[in-house]
Amino acid sequence: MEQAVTRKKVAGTPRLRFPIKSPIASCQGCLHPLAGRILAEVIEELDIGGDTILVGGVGCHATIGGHLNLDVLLPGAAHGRAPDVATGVKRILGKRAILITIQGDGDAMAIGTEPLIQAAARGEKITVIMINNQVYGTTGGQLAPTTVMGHKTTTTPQGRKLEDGYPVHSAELLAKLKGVVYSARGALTSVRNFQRTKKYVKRAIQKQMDDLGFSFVEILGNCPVAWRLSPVDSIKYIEEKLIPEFPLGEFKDIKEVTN
Amino acid sequence: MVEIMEGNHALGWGALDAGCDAYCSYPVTPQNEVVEWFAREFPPRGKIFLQSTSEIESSFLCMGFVAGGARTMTSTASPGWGLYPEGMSHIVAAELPLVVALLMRGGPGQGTTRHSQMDYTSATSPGGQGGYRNIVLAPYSCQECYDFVQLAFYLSEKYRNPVILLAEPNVTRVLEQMERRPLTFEYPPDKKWALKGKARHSDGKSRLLTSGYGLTSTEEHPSYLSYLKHLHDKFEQMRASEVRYEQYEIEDARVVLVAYGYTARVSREVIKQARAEGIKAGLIRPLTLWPFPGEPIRKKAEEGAKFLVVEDNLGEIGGLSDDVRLAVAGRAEISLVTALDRHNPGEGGSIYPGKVLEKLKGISQ
Amino acid sequence: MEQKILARGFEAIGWGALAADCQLFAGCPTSPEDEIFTYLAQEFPKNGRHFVRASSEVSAINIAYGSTSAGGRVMVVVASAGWGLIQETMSHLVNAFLPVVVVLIQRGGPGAGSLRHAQMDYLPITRDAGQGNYRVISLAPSSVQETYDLMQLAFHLADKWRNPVIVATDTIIIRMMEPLTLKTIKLGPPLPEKDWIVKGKEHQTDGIRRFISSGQGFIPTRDFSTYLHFLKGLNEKVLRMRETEARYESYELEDAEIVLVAYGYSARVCQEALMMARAEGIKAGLMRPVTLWPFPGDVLKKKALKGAKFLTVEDGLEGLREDVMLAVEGQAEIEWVNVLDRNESGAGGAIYPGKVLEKMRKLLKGKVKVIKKGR
Amino acid sequence: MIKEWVCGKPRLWRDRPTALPFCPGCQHSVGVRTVLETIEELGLEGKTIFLGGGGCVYPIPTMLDLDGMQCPQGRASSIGSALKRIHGREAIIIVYQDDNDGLAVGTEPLIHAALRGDPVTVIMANNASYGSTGWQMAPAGNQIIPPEMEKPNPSIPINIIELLAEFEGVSYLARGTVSSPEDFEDTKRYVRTAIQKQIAGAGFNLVEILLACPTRWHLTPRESLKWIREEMAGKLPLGEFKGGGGI
Repeated sequence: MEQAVTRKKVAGTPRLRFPIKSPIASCQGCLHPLAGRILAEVIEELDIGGDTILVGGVGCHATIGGHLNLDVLLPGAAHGRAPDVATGVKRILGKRAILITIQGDGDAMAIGTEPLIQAAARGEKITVIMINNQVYGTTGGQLAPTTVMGHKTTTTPQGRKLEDGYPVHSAELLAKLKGVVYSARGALTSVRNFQRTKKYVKRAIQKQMDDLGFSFVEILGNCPVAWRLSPVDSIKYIEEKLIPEFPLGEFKDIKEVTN
Repeated sequence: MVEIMEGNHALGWGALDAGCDAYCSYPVTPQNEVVEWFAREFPPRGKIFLQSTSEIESSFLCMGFVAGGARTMTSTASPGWGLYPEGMSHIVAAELPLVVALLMRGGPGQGTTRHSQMDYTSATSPGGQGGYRNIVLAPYSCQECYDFVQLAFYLSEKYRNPVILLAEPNVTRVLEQMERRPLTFEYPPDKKWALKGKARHSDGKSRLLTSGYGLTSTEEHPSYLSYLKHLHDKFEQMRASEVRYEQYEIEDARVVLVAYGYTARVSREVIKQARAEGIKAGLIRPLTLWPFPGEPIRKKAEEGAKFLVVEDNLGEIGGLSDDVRLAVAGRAEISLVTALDRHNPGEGGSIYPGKVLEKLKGISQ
Repeated sequence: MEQKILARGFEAIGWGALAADCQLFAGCPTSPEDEIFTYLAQEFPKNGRHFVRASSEVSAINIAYGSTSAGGRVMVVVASAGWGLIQETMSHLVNAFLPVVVVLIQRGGPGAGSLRHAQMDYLPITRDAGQGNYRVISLAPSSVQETYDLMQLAFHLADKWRNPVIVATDTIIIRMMEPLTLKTIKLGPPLPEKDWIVKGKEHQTDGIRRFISSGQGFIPTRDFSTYLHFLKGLNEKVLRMRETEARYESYELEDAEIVLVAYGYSARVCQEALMMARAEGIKAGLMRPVTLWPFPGDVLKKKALKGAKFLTVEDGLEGLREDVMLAVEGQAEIEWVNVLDRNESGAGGAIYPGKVLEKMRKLLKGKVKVIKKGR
Repeated sequence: MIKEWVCGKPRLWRDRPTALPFCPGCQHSVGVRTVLETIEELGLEGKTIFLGGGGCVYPIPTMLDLDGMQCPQGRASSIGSALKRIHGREAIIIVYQDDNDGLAVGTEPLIHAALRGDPVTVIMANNASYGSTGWQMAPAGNQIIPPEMEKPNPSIPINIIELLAEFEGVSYLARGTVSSPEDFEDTKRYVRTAIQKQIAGAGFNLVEILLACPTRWHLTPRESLKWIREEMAGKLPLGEFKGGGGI
């Protein structure tokens, strides 16, 4: 079933961790480093650390790139422009380079709508990983395009209402573009979900290694500080409120492209 | 009634008292508190608050608000300011009034998250296409944030041209005393040019707004050159009548400090200490960075005073020092205190009175 | 073997980029640059280079940011009506010490302006238009051959200083057809190998990963550990650029009593006006800045001390005049010819030699309102 | 709700000294006609604000006797959203953009106006002219592929109706052509339904009109119409996709 050859399962601290003196710069209970762990494990299992180039966005997710022992563009130019920058790098270095962008929900679906959708429409052979934690974390918890209705943020004090618009379902939206060959959504709320999300990320990167087209993985994360919830409650919040609104699973998985 | 308030919130109360109808911007450190104030205070009062999806969209959504005749404000910080020039150029071209609050952060690029004064040039000689001008006001206290916002709304509607409020986060984050007393200006009567729908205009004739006068001719501007002449005269009139500045202990000053924002507060402290030690120093503080108050500087230069420009940026490259050099026109010696003289190398470093006093003593020998 | 062809300005941009081994072009067709777009779309793929049709100027400059981080020589072409969109990333390129060549085709402004020629973007080109303090070398060709040469110089200077470089032309220069000799010009010693680019950790010679960041100073990198360390590095680089990279052309400046200052197409107009003035016995000369920044002000200071008067000729509202005033430092009178002196009021009007000559006569007789004070 | 049927030259075209600024065979004027006739029939000309995009549609607002604005390239949807928030129900906002305007430069404004559900009517005049929205194939015959497209990685046409279909904020989506009298009537019906949904404040509505662009397609006007029906409508199916069947 698994076409990618899995060389070896990794456990413990991923080897790719870069010896940085400062501790991981995320808040207590944040799931972003967990997404970083998924990426590190997948890269080690596929053994592509030497060819991978990571393009980070601007926001809490930027800390992930700093700790992986890879060639990194961090922040990848301006806020939200990571897919454009990844396009530029991929066109120069060609097929052998593996381009992965790490972005947040505001970074990818608000200011980065145009680069993301146009790169997907052009069928650029890059992998975009978007961590959806409902809010703009670094700037204090403002409304993001993916905030569910009724969620209180600092720019929707009474909860998101009709005039603030509706949340965007990124994985389903990108699945509709013809340049996209893989689009999935995972969560980090349990070991089972962790394994499923890791499988999605591995398949997305495998699509890029097979030079098929654009691949996208959305990961539901949390933000205990901005949600004003304890870490445990924030995970419960994801399971009760977010997963019903953003169903997990694969929305597009094209095996071969005939153009 | 005296209150204790943050400068960021004073910007909001000032906009409210000036009759602002709509606010739209994108969160970027260090102006998030301004966005959050409007998100709390505007919707309950039936006014429009909209968080846009990027700074480009902020500028064009504001262009829409203003085209409909609403009194509109937006705010941003340095990284977002890089995306504003296109929108600003179109808003100037269509002759629409808008107030932009710009909180400066260490640059260039992603820069730091703390204060700086590195956007002087991109505000006073704007980066958008066409070589236009905007009036730039520089508050340096909570009270001035409150007053200058109202002045900005008036000036923007008087000249139908955007006005920029340039401030630093370490000025607007400070809790200070201020008094909420609304200022009254006589705004131009009505916005005949606004788009409402043909039937809702008094004369029933349809209106056309455009930002491409080289491609279109209207009754107001039949040809491209008549339009450019009109823009040129407007900028000249702003230069002639909107210069505002403040002087402190300037009459007998042998060394004149020129500064705005937080470095102006530092300079006032330095002048007190210098005068205590017998050095006659004074301060010229431009309240409008454009049009630049060149007149008082030229007068002091002709009296043989020396100049010390205190600005938290790379002074030798440009900024306030260039404008002072233009005003002095070679008649006096100018020395600089710049960001390289900060008290600590981290992002939180600032220019302290000690360093400025040291430079001042060096000059006045 | 030097090939001599008849070429238009925009073809010279393409040939210049190929001569400088440019590997990627990213752009979005906004007139008047759509001819360049169509021309490059045919030429670049033929030579195995990348041609990316971006959806907007913002995407184009950010694709260029990525390509130059991977070591490719990169070019972006924008017209005035998209110039405002690229300023944030220009500032990011400066922070990350990344070389990109930006070709700006000036057209009437502000906003959508007009589709025809103009020189209204002098201040946005020569000052830091984006956020933060920085400067960018900007070159201004005034002929098809010079466009070809300056494109190669632009790529060389960009790689030499690891900073963006702007080539500022206008619609007249790119649409003129003139003879062009195709030869790659010698540009000084070979540049050091780019060891800072990202290639994938395995492909780095020393096996250490590369970390390119446009938040240097805030995020510690290999080159700069703190914010002040970064500011000192940037400040020193800009000052060194200012001392060493100023270039200009002078025409009959030695005995000139009136010095014309102009670039681009209005410099061609001034050359014509120069001949007419000399015929009438007016001692006039022309200083044409090839680099708009750093501005070659020293030569003007020398002329000012000898009592010369100055006439700036620019098809814009204001801009070049400010740099001449900064250079001259109040030692001389400055008069100007600007867009309001065009020959006809439509968008197609231009500055004609007759108007320049008329202003020269008035300047000589001193009947002109002249600025000596601040701006 | 129809006040009076109209025919002949729409009253809202201003009479201009010069000819229309469109190429021979261009259908932008026909696309605008569907809008103008609907506005006249519904008697809305006093409340309508017409926002023209950039590119070929830039001069249209100057030719109409309506309150209008020549918006910068791609940003008409943002300006329309803002105007609708100020004037609310008292104004009808109509955004007329071409495909490069709406789907390339204006990707972000269009998608987020739809996400916010701003009740404006966007007319997407898609004439596949800029090749930006993915038309790597020029029409049949020995036409070269439009040079702008780099062969190894051609864009694939963006089907905006498919993208916006599932947004809750979107109340009406339809696509039509004006390449024959019947198609013209269908498209006019779609435009009328879209405007009626805007009056009811139901949400964001978009009508995509496939138009001919003979100049850039290197075809005669008649061949262009045939190409639209065969080639273009094949990849972009016509009809009402969301909120159809009147109010």
